[in-house]
Amino acid sequence: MDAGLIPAKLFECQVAESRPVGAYRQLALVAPEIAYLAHPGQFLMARLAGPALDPLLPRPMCVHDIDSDLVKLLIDPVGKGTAALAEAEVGDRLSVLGPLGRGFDMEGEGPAVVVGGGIGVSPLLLLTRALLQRGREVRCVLGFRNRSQAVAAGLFPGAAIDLLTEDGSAGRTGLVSEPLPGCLVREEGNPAPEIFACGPDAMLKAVARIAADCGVRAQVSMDTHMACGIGSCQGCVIPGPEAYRKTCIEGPVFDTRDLKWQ
Amino acid sequence: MDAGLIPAKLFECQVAESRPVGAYRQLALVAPEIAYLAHPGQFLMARLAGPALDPLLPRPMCVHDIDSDLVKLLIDPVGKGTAALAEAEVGDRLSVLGPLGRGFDMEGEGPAVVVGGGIGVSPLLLLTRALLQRGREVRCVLGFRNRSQAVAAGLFPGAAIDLLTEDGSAGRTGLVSEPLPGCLVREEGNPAPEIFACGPDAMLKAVARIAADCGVRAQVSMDTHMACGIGSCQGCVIPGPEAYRKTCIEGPVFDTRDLKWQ
Amino acid sequence: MAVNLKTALGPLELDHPVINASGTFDVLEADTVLEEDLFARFPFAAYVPKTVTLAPRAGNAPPRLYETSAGLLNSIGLANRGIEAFIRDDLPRLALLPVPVIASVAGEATEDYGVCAAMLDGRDELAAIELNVSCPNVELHGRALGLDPAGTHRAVSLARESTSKFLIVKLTPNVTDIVEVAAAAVDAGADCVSLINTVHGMVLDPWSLKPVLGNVTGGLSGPAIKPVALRAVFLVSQAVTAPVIGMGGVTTAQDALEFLAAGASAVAMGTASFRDPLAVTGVVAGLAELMEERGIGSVAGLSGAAH
Amino acid sequence: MAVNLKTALGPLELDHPVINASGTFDVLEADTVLEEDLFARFPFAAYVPKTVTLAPRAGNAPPRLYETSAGLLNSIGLANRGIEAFIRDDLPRLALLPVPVIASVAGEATEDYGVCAAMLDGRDELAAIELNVSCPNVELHGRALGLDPAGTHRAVSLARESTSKFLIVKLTPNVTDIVEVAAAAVDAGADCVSLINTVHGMVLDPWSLKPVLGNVTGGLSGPAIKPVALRAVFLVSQAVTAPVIGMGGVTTAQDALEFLAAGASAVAMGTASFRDPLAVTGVVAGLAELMEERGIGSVAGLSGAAH
Ligand SMILES: Cc1cc2nc3c(=O)[nH]c(=O)nc-3n(C[C@H](O)[C@H](O)[C@H](O)COP(=O)(O)OP(=O)(O)OC[C@H]3O[C@@H](n4cnc5c(N)ncnc54)[C@H](O)[C@@H]3O)c2cc1C
Ligand SMILES: Cc1cc2nc3c(=O)[nH]c(=O)nc-3n(C[C@H](O)[C@H](O)[C@H](O)COP(=O)(O)OP(=O)(O)OC[C@H]3O[C@@H](n4cnc5c(N)ncnc54)[C@H](O)[C@@H]3O)c2cc1C
Ligand SMILES: Cc1cc2nc3c(=O)[nH]c(=O)nc-3n(C[C@H](O)[C@H](O)[C@H](O)COP(=O)(O)O)c2cc1C
Ligand SMILES: Cc1cc2nc3c(=O)[nH]c(=O)nc-3n(C[C@H](O)[C@H](O)[C@H](O)COP(=O)(O)O)c2cc1C
Ligand code: FES
Ligand code: FES
Repeated sequence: MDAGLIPAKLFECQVAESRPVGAYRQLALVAPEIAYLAHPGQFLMARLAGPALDPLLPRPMCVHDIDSDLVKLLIDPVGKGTAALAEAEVGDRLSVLGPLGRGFDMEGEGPAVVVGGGIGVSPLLLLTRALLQRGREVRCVLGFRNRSQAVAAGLFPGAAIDLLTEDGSAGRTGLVSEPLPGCLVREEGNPAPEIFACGPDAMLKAVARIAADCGVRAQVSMDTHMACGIGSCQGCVIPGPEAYRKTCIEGPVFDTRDLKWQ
Repeated sequence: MDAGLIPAKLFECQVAESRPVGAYRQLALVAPEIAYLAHPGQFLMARLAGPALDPLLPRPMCVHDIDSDLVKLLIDPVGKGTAALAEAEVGDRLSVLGPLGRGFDMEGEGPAVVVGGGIGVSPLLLLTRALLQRGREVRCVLGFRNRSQAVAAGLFPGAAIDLLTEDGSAGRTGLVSEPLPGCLVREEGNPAPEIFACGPDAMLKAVARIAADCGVRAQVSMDTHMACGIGSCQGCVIPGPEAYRKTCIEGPVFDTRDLKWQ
Repeated sequence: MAVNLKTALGPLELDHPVINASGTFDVLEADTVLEEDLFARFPFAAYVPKTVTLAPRAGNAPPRLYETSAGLLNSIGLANRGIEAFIRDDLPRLALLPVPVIASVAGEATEDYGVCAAMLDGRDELAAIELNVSCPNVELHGRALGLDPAGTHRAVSLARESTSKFLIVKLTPNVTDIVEVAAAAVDAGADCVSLINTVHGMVLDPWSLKPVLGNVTGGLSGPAIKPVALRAVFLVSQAVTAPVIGMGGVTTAQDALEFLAAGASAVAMGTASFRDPLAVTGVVAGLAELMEERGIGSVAGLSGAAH
Repeated sequence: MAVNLKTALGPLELDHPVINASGTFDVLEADTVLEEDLFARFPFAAYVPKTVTLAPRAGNAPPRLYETSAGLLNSIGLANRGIEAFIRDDLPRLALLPVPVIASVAGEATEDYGVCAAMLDGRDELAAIELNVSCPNVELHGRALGLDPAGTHRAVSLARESTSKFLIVKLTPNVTDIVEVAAAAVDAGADCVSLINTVHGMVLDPWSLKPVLGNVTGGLSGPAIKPVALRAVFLVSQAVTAPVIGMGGVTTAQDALEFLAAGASAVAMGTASFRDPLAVTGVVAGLAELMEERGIGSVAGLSGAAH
């Protein structure tokens, strides 16, 4: 992996845009250094700037997209931390530490199968752009709970998209694990396909199993609660084959073989 | 006293105006019921509407002025609760319980000497208007720490004003207790003057002493930390001659003879 | 799905599981001050007045309150007019409430618990008695009986001998092992335990740097202590057979849901009533919605779901 | 007026009174991740690494963290690679820090405190040893030694016999009487006490209503517990002659000022470093300003001002 070697910095940056993307909210931050440095799959620790103590801690947020000086976040307001971020208005200032963590390794050659579930699509937009730029074949399999979340699929440019919803209100009905094996068939003489995934734990577990069954490599971005984002607190661990692994500095993107899946 | 018999209600009301008055901030709230019911010296328990838990509790705020449907607050941002209120923007919603407490008894006949110290001038504006409306002679003695606070004296209409600052940056240099005795001289055949005061504890203590020395009645509005504002918590007590008295329901305006002054 | 909010604490049947915490809602004052007719429509499922003691107490010197991060520190010091005035002046009026009334008593001396319980035993206005064992005890130089299992056992035993009323013991969290104290209370005859009382704390004046409270230290309440309370309810409700009333930071319907899931049969709101004296109404309505969303039909089906 | 921020903990001279709380700042990781050169300019006045134990500990099952109202609940479970790896791999690197290093050790068995202290005694890299007495003790079925004065006394005595290093004992607030435990620590030979460790608490998942933490219960830190910590520092610093390191919710310069006024000679920041890993820099600068505003020229002149 080629990410995670860039030193992280604490920035205060201004919200330049805020717009709804279906059930989610997209914020654009004026953050040139991060825009310049961040690698697909890396994240930021973000909170509203200022002395307010509730929410107390920043929340991990993937770098969702980059547009010249702007760094975009895509936010699913599931609790008080994400709700506070989603309510930030244009002109408000965010305190942001980043870029953090190890992103996706894009050095492979095979066709990329990008698998996203719900808000897990957030880091996959920048990834998809970067993969396409490298001339890799990209196919996206994006699953959502419902139509309102599925609006986010519209953000993905230029790649083939399989869209699924659990309630059937947009695209096909079902889970991403259903069409996935069909996307992994290796074409004669070509390098094996490779999975890049982000989504709920249950989805990533299914992805890991399918990747193992089909003998392809899968990189997954893991979601855990984090306090520090820089390796200090040991709060973000997930089980590896031998020891716990810190999601913030050893991840958030892991090769599925480097984790333990019960 | 004729106030405190009106039932209090919980309102959500919108901020219609916010403007600086020197070091203070004046908010105008759209609150027709309170505008209609509130008596000079009564107060509200006010906080920003919504689920945020820090600040946790509302803060007691005098009814500073009334202008048709608008209820005005004058805020000195000394801590996190008052700072949060002072930062409310036009269109924001406040949660407000009121009107609360016993206000000033304005039934007397003599000339009114209205004594304010710092943010203590807040309730005295509505009071002064009401006293003038009743045809009473009003003289205001207003003391502030400095020029920036003293801007609030400019709010007082139509009454004679003695302005003092501690640092001499506006009006005369000194404390309100210095000119006060001179204002209490009873004119032959006229009813005795009467004091109405609000300000820091030390000032009110001096007022109580001067009133006793000069044999005039003084009503003072007391400042204590409050949790409930409705008599439930017993947190707001101050010493009376025999027992503690609840500032929120027995006050905040007390006759100085009904309190104990060490 | 219709959600049934009814719950019971032994023989006490409650229309819903949210009551008030002692010392945080004075219905006699609130009924005068607020527009609502609290005697016609009382929002809590039971009413617990402020703790009373045998002799009147003036309470602690002011200041008595200070807000902290998501919390409130108080040192009221059990200010009350004494149990006789309570029985004479307050009880007849409280009898008019449409919900069960639970008297809260504390003793400055250990035997006061027995004496007070005896004084209240015959009063039909009361559905239950709550013993507040966090009162500064004169024999213990101001230390509260509730700070150890033996002291709690003594106080509860004396009360138990003096009354056949439903007996609730309110536990303090300022102990090494609250489960041990709860067990002592139940062993001594408590029918129910309520927890938690406030957590010991202190604040300094930001400018003078002297203690703000007249009493120097005080008790912390509100959302800040919710995790402490939830743990105590979770552990105690699994250790004793008596029903549990959970409290400490209950502010939203979600909080009430969690305390019930942690093992409480009812919850009490304290500090949240200072934010909004009628917050309870929203909590009760919201609780029904949250239970419905989760397919939980009754409080009994919810209580202890976290275990 | 020039404010002098220097302070001392016995023989340890600190450039200013703000250090880090154990387990909340990993300088070896942070130096890799952050742009700052932490070995050239270290913002804390001393460095306390994460607690180590004799044998490596994997720590508790995740999830290990949850944010509460103005607080953080954690159950890391003293995850560490063991004292040997600490001595071999970490100490040589920590020796390069421009500030005193204070090792933090805990024992799963009582005698571990003696063994660990002996292992660290000869290490010149270390200016002091902090004993964390909140480790689950195997002999006590997981109960921490620090929960009673006798257990604390035993652990501290063993360490004291094994080292002549400056010995700090870190106290848990989850006891009925923290003053008693502090006195036992000092009686057993502690040179200094640090307090408070986290407060016992629990959270439920808002949707499933099951305990969030893999370990079910955890420890609460952050601004929510500041009043609890301030009271403990205020009481302990008046009861023992040893210097006190105060912590629990220190987030702003005003907080640091208040802990010093309450009687601490130095303060530690924990959770606040998660908000901003370099928050300490602003706290130190702000502290000097606040002292200047109040005409306080030195930390010695401030410490205990609230008494
Ligand atoms: C590296 C990394 C990158 C991330 N990137 C993003 C991103 O780009 N965008 C983004 O939105 N999030 C992202 N997350 C997730 C985000 O950080 C968490 O959602 C957030 O920390 C939760 O904090 P909170 O305060 O909003 O919720 P909390 O109040 O802490 O907790 C809410 C919790 O309640 C539960 N919950 C809430 N609502 C529901 C529900 N409807 N059903 C079931 N359970 C529920 C969940 O367990 C949730 O964690 C990322 C996480 C990591 C680790
Ligand atoms: C009936 C009544 C009416 C009131 N009306 C008004 C009103 O109209 N307008 C108004 O602004 N206030 C009014 N107050 C006062 C106001 O309620 C308090 O200032 C407020 O509750 C403080 O809350 P806070 O969160 O801002 O401060 P907190 O954070 O609770 O405490 C700050 C405390 O720090 C101290 N402090 C802060 N700054 C300084 C300083 N520079 N010097 C010395 N000490 C300091 C003070 O003791 C202050 O109480 C009224 C109070 C009462 C009882
Ligand atoms: C101002 C105040 C007064 C209180 N008075 C009493 C009391 O008289 N008796 C009692 O048992 N508990 C008393 N308590 C404790 C509460 O009943 C409750 O146990 C505690 O506040 C925790 O709940 P909360 O966080 O919802 O407030 C008081 C609490 C507060 C804040
Ligand atoms: C994530 C986390 C890990 C901690 N690990 C340790 C530890 O290893 N050893 C220790 O003595 N204290 C540990 N603590 C406690 C802190 O050092 C400190 O005593 C406590 O958090 C209170 O301070 P704060 O409110 O500033 O965080 C830890 C606290 C947190 C939040
Ligand atoms: S979030 Fe703190 S170590 Fe990973
Ligand atoms: S503020 Fe609660 S009784 Fe007065």
